[in-house]
Amino acid sequence: MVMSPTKLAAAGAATSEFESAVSTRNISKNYGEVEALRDLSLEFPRGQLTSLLGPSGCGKTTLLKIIAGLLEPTSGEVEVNGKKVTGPGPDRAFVFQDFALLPWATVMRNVAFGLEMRGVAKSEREAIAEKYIKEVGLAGFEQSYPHELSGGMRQRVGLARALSVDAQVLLMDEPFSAVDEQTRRKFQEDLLSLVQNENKTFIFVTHSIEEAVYVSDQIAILLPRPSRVHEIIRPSNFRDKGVDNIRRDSEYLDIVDDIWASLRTYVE
Amino acid sequence: MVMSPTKLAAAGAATSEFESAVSTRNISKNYGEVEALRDLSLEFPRGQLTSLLGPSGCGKTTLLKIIAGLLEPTSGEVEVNGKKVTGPGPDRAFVFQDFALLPWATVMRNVAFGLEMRGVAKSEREAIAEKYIKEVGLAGFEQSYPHELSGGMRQRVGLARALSVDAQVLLMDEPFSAVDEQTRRKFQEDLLSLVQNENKTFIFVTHSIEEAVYVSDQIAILLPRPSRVHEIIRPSNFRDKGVDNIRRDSEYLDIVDDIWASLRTYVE
Amino acid sequence: MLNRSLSLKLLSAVILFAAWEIAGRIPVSFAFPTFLESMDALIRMTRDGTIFEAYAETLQPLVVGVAISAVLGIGIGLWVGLNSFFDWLFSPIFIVMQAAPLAALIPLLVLAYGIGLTSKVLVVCIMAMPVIVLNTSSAVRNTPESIKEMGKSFLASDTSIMLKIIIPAASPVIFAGLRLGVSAGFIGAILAELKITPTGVGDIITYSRSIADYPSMYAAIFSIILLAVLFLNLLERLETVLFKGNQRGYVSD
Amino acid sequence: EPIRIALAETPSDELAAFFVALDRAKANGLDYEWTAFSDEELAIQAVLSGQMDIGFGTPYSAMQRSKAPLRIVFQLSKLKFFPVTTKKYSSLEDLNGEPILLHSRGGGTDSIANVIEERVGMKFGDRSYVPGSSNRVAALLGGRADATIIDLSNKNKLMRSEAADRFNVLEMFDVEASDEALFGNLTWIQENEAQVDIFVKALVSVWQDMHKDPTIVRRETNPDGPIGQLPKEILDELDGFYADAVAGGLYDPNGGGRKAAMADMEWYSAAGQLDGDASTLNIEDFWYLAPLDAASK
Amino acid sequence: MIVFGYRLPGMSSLLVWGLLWEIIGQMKLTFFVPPLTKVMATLFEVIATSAFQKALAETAYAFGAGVFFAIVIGIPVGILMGKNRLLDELLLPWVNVFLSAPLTALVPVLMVLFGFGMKSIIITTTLFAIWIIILNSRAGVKQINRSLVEMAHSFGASPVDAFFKIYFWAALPEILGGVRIGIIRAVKGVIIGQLLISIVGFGALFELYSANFLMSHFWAVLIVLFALAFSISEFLAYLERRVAYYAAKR
Ligand SMILES: Nc1ncnc2c1ncn2[C@@H]1O[C@H](COP(=O)(O)OP(=O)(O)OP(=O)(O)O)[C@@H](O)[C@H]1O
Ligand SMILES: Nc1ncnc2c1ncn2[C@@H]1O[C@H](COP(=O)(O)OP(=O)(O)OP(=O)(O)O)[C@@H](O)[C@H]1O
Ligand SMILES: [Mg+2]
Ligand SMILES: [Mg+2]
Repeated sequence: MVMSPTKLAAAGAATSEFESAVSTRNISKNYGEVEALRDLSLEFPRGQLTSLLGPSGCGKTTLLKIIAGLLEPTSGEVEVNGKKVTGPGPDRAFVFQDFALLPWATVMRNVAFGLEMRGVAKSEREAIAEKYIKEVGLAGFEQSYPHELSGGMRQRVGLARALSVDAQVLLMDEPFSAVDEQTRRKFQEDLLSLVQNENKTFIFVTHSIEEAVYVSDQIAILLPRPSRVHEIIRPSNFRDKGVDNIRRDSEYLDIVDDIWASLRTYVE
Repeated sequence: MVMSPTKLAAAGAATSEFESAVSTRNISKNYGEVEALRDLSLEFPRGQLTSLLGPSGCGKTTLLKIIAGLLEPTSGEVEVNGKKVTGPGPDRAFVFQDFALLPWATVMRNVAFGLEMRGVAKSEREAIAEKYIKEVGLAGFEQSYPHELSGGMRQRVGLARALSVDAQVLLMDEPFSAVDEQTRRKFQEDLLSLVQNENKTFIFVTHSIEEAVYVSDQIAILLPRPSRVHEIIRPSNFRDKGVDNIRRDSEYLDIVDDIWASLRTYVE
Repeated sequence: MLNRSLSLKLLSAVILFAAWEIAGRIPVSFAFPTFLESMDALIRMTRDGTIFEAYAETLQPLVVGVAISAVLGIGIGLWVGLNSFFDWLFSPIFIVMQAAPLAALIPLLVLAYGIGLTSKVLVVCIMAMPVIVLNTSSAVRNTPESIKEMGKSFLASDTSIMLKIIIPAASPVIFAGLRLGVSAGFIGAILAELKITPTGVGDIITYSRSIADYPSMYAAIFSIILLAVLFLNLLERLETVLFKGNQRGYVSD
Repeated sequence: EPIRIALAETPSDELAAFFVALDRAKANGLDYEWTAFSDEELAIQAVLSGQMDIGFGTPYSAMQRSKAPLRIVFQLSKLKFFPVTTKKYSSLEDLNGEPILLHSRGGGTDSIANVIEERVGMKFGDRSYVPGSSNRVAALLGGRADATIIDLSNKNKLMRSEAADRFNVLEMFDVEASDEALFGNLTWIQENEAQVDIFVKALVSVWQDMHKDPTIVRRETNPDGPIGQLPKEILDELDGFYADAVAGGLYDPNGGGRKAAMADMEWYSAAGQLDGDASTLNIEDFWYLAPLDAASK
Repeated sequence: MIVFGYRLPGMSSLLVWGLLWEIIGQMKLTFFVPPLTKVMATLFEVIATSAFQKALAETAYAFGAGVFFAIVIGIPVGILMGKNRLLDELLLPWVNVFLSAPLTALVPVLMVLFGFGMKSIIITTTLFAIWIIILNSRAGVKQINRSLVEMAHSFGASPVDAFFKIYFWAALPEILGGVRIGIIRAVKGVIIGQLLISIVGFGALFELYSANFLMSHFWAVLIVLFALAFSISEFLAYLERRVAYYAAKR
């Protein structure tokens, strides 16, 4: 396989030119007999979006939950802003694949839920929630219940909830997989502008190669269990060509093809 | 909007150079108050794959079911091979988005189900089913149950079932939307070779613009309710460039962008 | 279409009551009064207040029993659902209790607790409690993992997870258990009045039967069924008011 | 076609003599089957509606109200009931205004209470109803009641137990009226005269033999019958039970007859179950004496 | 429950409760609770008597017949309600009423209408079981995945084919669930019937033993009955699990 110029050597390689917001060091995770992750190290540069890409069951969700502090690694450690992670913390927010909305609560209460848990007073948290509801384009739906919204709208509620707690790191587990393709394209464009405008670190899990290449500053490719980082790709040159042109940039297409070539053998 | 050379004028326009396997004429469909389709006419050339593309809720499924004979149009008519459609018939087979497999039956029985309904004797239908199970790459799974298969494998069972009745027209309603992205890419390539090898007419519903452009000989774009055909696109020039190059062909990319431009405003 | 469903409901009621009336007129049995006779008896008993006195008696064990079963049942259910040791220890008891015909215990209850309110309340409790406990515990156990995780990732304390996630999420199933429990409680209350000591409505039923006043007996039976159905509808309303968004089940389904 | 007998309780010690009589009747060619009902009212209703031929109970109010031609043919037992109280009370007068436990509303103990009120000139307080003398004994023992009316065998059991010194059996007048009687529909009785005769004859013979020797009940009990199959604990007490019963005058060796009928009419009018003055009532409206007369010859 | 790395079997805690029972019994706290060992000894005695076997036979007969009618009537009615809207709207309110109504109050009516023997007990049993069977069969038909029906239709299935090859199988998990709950209710119904109507079967044994204070007999029969009820419900739960693999995936 020809190494493209944007492809770095395997795990742990020099990303030192960037400051890391999150770093995972020698993470292993066993579920009983099943070895999901083995000795995985990876740096997530601050203010950028890193995608985790890999075949189904390779441990992407596991890694994300370890970073979130929802799972304990069997060995190894995670640092966020130089501090070791021991559990969930206010510096990280999670966007769930299945939205994880409270079905009995209105959009307003769902978005404000993170703040409610942090003990923010009602009027204040509703003001903040209001702002983010508007930001994700759901103004007017504050009093609706989740079951009254479409899949895409529900995912936006989850996003607004994660944004409203103002965490520095956003962890997103296949956030767009439950919405239809065209909506998804829209979301990808929105996500790009979000990364640009908010100075946050995004960690993004997806199954879609195009999506990963389209939205990421850095892509970590994981191979099947026990997973380690197979390669890290930093698409760098087409970032500035504007939303409309990325998808026809030849570097973009090269990267997609390369990734496809390396993952293809693991599909079914 | 710049008209690309491959874009034809709106509905009903000259596809006369091809013989039509299926034609729909002035179809309207109302669900009570809801007007789903209005005066829709469309020709489906024999031996080719036509995609229906459009925003959610525009009536793609409705149209497909009318062609299948599962729904009656409020007005207008459908002809398959010159014969008016009055109900389901052996000339058409349906591939369902959610696979529609019998969960209590083995792969063998599921694949043979269409033939069973046509009264084919057991040994004969199992021989035929056997062949198609092999063809879609499921050899060895004849005695498995659907719940033991992955999403991709299930969809292949549905495909084998539709193929085994040897209908001339295959109707596919978002057949790949429930399988993961990487498997989906594989399926698209398989579909292309299927269209090439079998002399069948395919009608394919999808939400994915890339998918539509990638696999289709003809794309019909529908806009929101009440739906009519907005435009018909016949990607013609990149067909022969080989599987690997299609996705970076500039015509391909132009078409994708064009379609996205016209659909974008209707997304959420 | 609300009109259609309402008018069909009325129609089916009319059909049933007409069938009753006709059967009573044939008559199927000398002890089978017509619908109108029964309603007449019901009105008479309502006028002279017998029915209210009777319900004052009947509702005592019922209300006390159902209240105890609800509070204790939900409490134990939460406890069993959240703690694997208590689950192991108590679940089998309630599983056996739910499957078993506890009516057989009535003679024993009478021996142990006499014939007063205590035994009757106990009958209501043993009928109502198992299903409430089992529904609550399974609802708690089946709280979708992802919303619990969501709570954790947004730093919810254990109490908040319990109060703001687990209990609301479990509430539809808990309410379903409550409904079943209340209806079993009604069965128990009537059983107690027929089997232990005839008081309240049970007394009207047995006494009218013993003096061959069948319209009154049917009126009493009719009224208790009506009351049970009204009560359960009320419970349903309460649930709708309390947990509005739950009506459509889980969004993540 | 076998005759269908409606019992008003499950077969137990009190029915042992009855089953002995059934066995004797069977030997004389009576074909029968029995069903146990949970209370007397149900047995009466079953006979009224023709689902059963002959039943247990004292259906006086049903006879008068329903106008169905029910007739009694044999008095099975008398209303031998005993007011038992804790030491708090020592005579019936003391119970004025006090709560009391009885069997069921409109039942035998209820009528006893009514007659006590009338004869003694007092009024009980709250009456609560607990079916089953044994249950009322349990309530007494458990301290949940201070006064009740219970049957002979339970009175004896209680007064022989260690707890006897906590209770008083109050003095009461003698009652000749029926507690349980055998009755049927007159039309049916007349159509099946022969069967009924065999049955009543067997009853009379057992009732008379029993008065000579109470142990014959235990001895003649068929070990494979419903009584013979009772747990040993119950069978062991049969002799004692019947000795007490005979001594206490619970059973009339002559099956009641006219004497019982008169007593019943008087008693049940006083108790409020029969309307009208006892002297205006007609024996033939309540009893059918032919089988008993035939058996006594 | 996991202790020292071993998973304790689900029902094993009953042993603990049994032990507690034995201790309370041995302490002679109350005569209502004789020691478990004594109850078990009585149990073997009782099982051998013909009175017990007769009670068992009578109860089994009433139960079997009641459940039979509940199933044979309930399932078709439920399926029809699921398929026919008018029928559904006419019957559903009553099914719901009777599902939650205190059926014990109806027992006196049954006695009047159907007599005082086995027939009424059987009908009581049926009434306890049938409503939930109807409701579940109906729900089973209602939730059938539209696309399965359309699939069969698109391959030209006849209505009869569709009924036997799609509807019945697709509704089977719900139907079995309904039958299981129905049967549990039927066990209660048959005992309530035996206690309230004519005292036969186990009802008669309970009355007899409690009236004569034979506590260990009482508990022995109770244990047998509980065990029977429990095994029946577990057996049906097992059947339900057999089809569970597709219940979630229709
Ligand atoms: N709770 C668990 N117990 C046991 N094994 C588990 C558990 N959770 C995950 N696994 C296993 O660990 C491996 C990694 O799972 P994980 O969910 O992280 O994969 P993934 O990459 O997110 O897959 P997908 O793309 O399908 O979401 C899988 O093989 C899975 O079977
Ligand atoms: N049975 C029905 N009753 C009433 N309205 C219906 C029914 N089926 C579809 N519709 C309406 O008709 C319109 C077209 O539906 P259809 O399912 O054909 O859309 P679609 O293009 O397939 O959408 P999607 O991309 O979401 O699958 C929608 O607005 C829908 O709400
Ligand atoms: Mg995952
Ligand atoms: Mg569709």
